[in-house]
Amino acid sequence: MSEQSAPRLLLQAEGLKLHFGGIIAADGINLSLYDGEHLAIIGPNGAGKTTFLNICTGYLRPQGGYVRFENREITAHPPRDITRLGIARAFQIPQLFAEQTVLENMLLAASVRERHWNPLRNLHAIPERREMEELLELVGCSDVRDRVASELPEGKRKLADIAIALALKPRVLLMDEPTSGVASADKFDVMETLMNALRKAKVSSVFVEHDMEMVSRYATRVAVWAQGKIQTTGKPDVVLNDPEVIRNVIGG
Amino acid sequence: MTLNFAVLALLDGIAYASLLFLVAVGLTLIFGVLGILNIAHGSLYAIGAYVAATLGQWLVANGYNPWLTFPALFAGATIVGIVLGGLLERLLLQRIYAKDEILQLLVTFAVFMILENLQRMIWGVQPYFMSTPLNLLGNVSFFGINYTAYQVLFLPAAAIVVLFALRHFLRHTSMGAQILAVTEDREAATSIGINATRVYFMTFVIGACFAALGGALATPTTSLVTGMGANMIVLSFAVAATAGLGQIEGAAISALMIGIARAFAVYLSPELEVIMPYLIMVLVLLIKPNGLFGKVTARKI
Amino acid sequence: MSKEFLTAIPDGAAGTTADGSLPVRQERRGNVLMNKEFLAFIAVAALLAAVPFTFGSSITFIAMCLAKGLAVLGILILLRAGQVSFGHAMYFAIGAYAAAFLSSAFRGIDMMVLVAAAILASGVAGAIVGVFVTRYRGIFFGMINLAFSMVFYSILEKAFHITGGSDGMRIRRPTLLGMELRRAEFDVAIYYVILVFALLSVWLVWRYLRSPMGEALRAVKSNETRLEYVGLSAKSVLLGGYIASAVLCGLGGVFMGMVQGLATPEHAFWTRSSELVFIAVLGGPAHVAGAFGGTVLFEAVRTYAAALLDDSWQLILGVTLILIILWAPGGMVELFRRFTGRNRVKTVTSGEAGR
Amino acid sequence: MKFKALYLGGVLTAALSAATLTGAAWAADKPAELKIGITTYSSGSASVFGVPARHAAEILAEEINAKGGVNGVPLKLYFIDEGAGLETLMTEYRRLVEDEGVEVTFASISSGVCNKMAPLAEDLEVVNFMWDCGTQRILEDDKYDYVFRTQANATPEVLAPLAYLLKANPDFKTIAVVNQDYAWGRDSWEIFSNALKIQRPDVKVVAELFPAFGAADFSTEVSRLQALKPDVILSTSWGGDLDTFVRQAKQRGLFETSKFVLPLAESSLQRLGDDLPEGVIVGARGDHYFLHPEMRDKEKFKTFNEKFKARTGEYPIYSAAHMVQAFAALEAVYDKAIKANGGEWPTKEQVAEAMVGLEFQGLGRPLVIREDGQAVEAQLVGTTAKRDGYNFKVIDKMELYDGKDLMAPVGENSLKWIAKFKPDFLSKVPSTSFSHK
Repeated sequence: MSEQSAPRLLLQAEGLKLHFGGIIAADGINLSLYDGEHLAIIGPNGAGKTTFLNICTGYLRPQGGYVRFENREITAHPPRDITRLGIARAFQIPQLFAEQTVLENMLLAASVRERHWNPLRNLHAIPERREMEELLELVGCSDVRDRVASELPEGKRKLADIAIALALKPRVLLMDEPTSGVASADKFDVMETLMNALRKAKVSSVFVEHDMEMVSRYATRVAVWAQGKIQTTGKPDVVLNDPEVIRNVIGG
Repeated sequence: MTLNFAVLALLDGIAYASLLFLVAVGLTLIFGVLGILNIAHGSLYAIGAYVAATLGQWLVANGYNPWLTFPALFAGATIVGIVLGGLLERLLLQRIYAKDEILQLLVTFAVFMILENLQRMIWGVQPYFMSTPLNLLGNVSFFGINYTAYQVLFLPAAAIVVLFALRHFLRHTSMGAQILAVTEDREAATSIGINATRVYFMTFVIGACFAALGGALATPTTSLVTGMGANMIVLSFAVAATAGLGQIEGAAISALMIGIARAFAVYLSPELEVIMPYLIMVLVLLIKPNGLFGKVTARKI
Repeated sequence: MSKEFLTAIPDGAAGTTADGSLPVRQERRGNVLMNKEFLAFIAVAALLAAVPFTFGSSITFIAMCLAKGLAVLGILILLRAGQVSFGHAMYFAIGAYAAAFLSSAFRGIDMMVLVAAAILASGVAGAIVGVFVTRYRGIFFGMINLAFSMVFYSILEKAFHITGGSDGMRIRRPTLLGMELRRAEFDVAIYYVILVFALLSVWLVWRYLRSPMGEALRAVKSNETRLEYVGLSAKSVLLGGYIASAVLCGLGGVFMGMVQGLATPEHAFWTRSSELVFIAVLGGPAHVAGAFGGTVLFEAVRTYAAALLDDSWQLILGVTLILIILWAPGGMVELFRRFTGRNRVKTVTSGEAGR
Repeated sequence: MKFKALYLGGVLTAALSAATLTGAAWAADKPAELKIGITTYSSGSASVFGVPARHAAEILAEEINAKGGVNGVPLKLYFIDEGAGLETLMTEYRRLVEDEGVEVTFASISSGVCNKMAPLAEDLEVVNFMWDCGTQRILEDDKYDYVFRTQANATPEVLAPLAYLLKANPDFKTIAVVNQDYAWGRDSWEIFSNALKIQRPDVKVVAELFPAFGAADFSTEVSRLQALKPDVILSTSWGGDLDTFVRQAKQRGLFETSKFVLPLAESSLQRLGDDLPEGVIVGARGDHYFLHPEMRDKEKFKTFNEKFKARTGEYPIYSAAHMVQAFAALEAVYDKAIKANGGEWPTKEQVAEAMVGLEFQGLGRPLVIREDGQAVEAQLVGTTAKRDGYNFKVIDKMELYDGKDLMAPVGENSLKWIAKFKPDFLSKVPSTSFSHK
């Protein structure tokens, strides 16, 4: 059990390097995520934010450095293995099972989590169904529960994508611009609900975000990305008031 | 002896590879541009052969100069390519470009079945011969072994001419440049105003002409029977897939590989002859899923 | 990917809305229809079971349709994952040859042993080949399967002293549960055996396709990235489906082989593989009934087209398939639904949407 | 539901015996017509061989029906295409027997097909004449009640050309074979090579090539044969395959370096025309030749040849002659069985019974069916020659062998029988010589 004073180290990246041709996507990234943190990643487009998430989840293999999760080396492990260890991901462009209903998307995730592989049991008959319905309720997707995923409006797709990640009961949730695509009037409501859900489920998170208001409200720490490097990290109120950060990232 | 024998196998292989290339290059060109793997290509090959044979036989039977059978081979192929290929593209393929690739494949399979059937209705089920061009050119000798000049000189020459003409066409003409542009990036090409409809049509007709030409040029070396299209299409799949779908020069190299491997098998272990093309295809695809010269594309998330 | 093609609905029950608004899938409402489908299933089973007493002369034809339908059912599983194999006739041939080898080595071997051997052989072959081919998708999946099957075909054709070469091998009439049967008895017996296996397979596939593993197959088609990111390997999902489809083809092959008394390399030729896919799309990949409906139509045209126009079955079937693909990509299943007014699954995205 | 389905199946399976009992009865009443099912190649490269046989069958059926049929019962012919593939063929065959009520079948040309059809005919209990296929295995390996062969088998059909070769052309040291890759190609080579090994242990086999049945290109095979320069090249191929092979070999001068032995080439003479050179040893799988030295003046022979020529524009080839033999056997056996049955129409068992010991004659010397169902047939082998009046090669220097000298006795396996040959056995086999007239 982790002590209140010294939170447990969950995710640790050290010396991550990755170049695509001439583009530097990661150039010595060091970053740690502790239990209970909600870390926001900010920075201009092309700074390598998404690349960082891709490396952490094994989608890309770094040319140097390593990633650890709960003191376990996971560098370039297949995404499915990393997911099973407890790192879930939500995407900038929602990744849904387009042919199936939102509920079925959830049930499939739950089946994987619980390893329900009996080929004779109906997907809808798994015991986690109730739980998944509640989760959809929580993220505000109950109304589209039985709609085919490909038919959803963008905002709902985004939420469904996050719900799928949550369905996996992760320790850490990586989110790439979680509220982009959600109507701006709803953004804060959605994020509020989402963060409450994360807190309730004791899930730590990393989220890439462009909205500084959002960052200052929900992040416990901020990391500023620039050209494949972390420019600075710290508490939101400190970092967001750093003149250099304002000039490079926020002011723009 | 071993060297001689290797040279002999090589000659046989090259003769065979020339025909394979002619058919496969059309297939791979069409795939490169239209993204359709055209199973009916095999039927175009067979019909090209039948039309060329019919024309040739008619010329000979009516007492025309037998050398006219040479232009008849090319004329037959061109007619089949333009008429049948053009009709197919205009009437059918145009309707399916937006469809899933599986459905496209099946449509071409359906066309294949239809054409196989029509072929039997038109030319019957008994074998056809027309070896006049082969007889006219006579034999040439290597190491005391007679080869028909048609097979070891004319066919490879035809294949080489086709290869270079095609390269020239693609690199140095406006239509060719448009075709290449569409092959590289369909969306970008159409966005800069290239008329994709026209490009598709031209490409398909050219590809169909090559298939028919392969059949026409094969005519003098073989007897035409039903089912020849089915055998040829799967062989040219093997050539095209081994090279990497859409690779034109690659198709020439893999046709040579397969042709020569097959010829060596006849000398060393005849039982392996039939298996060679597919064995090569399996091995290459297992190691390089996109073929020897194919490009790998990664998905961005 | 055309939306109407391969669309949803393992439960023909899937969402239907009275007002034609956005499709909503409700498995609760589905239960009612499920029962209807279940009743239809029982009715068809009963009708088929009565055939030897009513249309006795057609049992061999129906038995062959059912055998081939089993193989098409296998193709259907792969279609669910958006994949088409142009080499599955290989497993069909493996089933038939397994029976041929055993029946020539052990005279009077039992039918159930042959069936078990075919399941085993095609399953093992499917697992071995599947490990390699499930890395591939789309055209490449089709091609690599084609390549494997053509290697196998060439071996069958060339290894005369082992496989009988192009002449194929005879499959001697097996006993059934120890009973020696005469020809006429055997015809009826194998009809019922095939029928039982076909019904059982339909039921199993039906269940499998709605189970998490089967639903994951559809996810392979719609979003492999997400599948990875829920912790599941698309490759292993597909491998599961691949082995199941290989076994179904093997079953189809052993039954066809026993009915015909023959295993021939032709069984493995690429046109046969294409025919299986052809039938699956003709019948409609959205429903297990499509597999058998398609087979019956295909075989009926092949057998009886000559009555209409001599040697014209390929022509007729080719045209039919093109018409179906152009105007009813859901195959006979979709046509059936249209005419019975049932289950308009897609109301919004009609026609083709992008891939 | 699984159990329901099983239960359902179980119940219905139990009712199986009731359903089967209905199918077993037949009557020996005189039928309205005698239905004959004939398999032959009407498509593919082998059709050049199969179609003349079909014409022969039609001529014969017309002839028989013109005189009132077989004991007053007219014939009705059903043709099945062997080129359509075994599956289609077997399905159609079963349909003809089970649904159309075909009483006698002639199946088939291909040995590969015969291997499957013989057991099927036996199983369906339908009288079947293997009217053309050669493989000796069927009747040697199994005992059949309903399956007979109305011509010789592979053993005399390849031993006769070998005997001829040994006598006419004994100075050879190397041999290569190019046979079609199926039962006949393989079995005929096995017999030939086994016999050769004993008769001429010094001869070396330098290549064994088995291109696919129906292959349309032999270029690579021809190259290899040229490189090897064998003294003798044997090919038991036939039909379009043989035509193509000969044409391609001729074009590249292979006939100039090797002696060809083509035991089935009588059937290709007319089609090949000038493409087949002189001096090639050819056979006819029996004593079949439109200028058969012993038969050419017989009335029946002449009439058939004329009718055939009038209908097809060609002289009959041996596939047509084999068809004539099958029809001769058909007429003879019904005559015999009806006599044995006191003038009543015979049951199929009675027909089958009457086959043993049956004597009949087609276009060649008379034949007799042995007790294993196998006919004994004379063999004609000769050498091609160019003669005035024919725009194709005719057969000269003919030797006519009596069938029984070259055939394994009843109950004996051919290969075992051959293994017992004395080294000079074949060169001492008696034969009658004829020249082209």
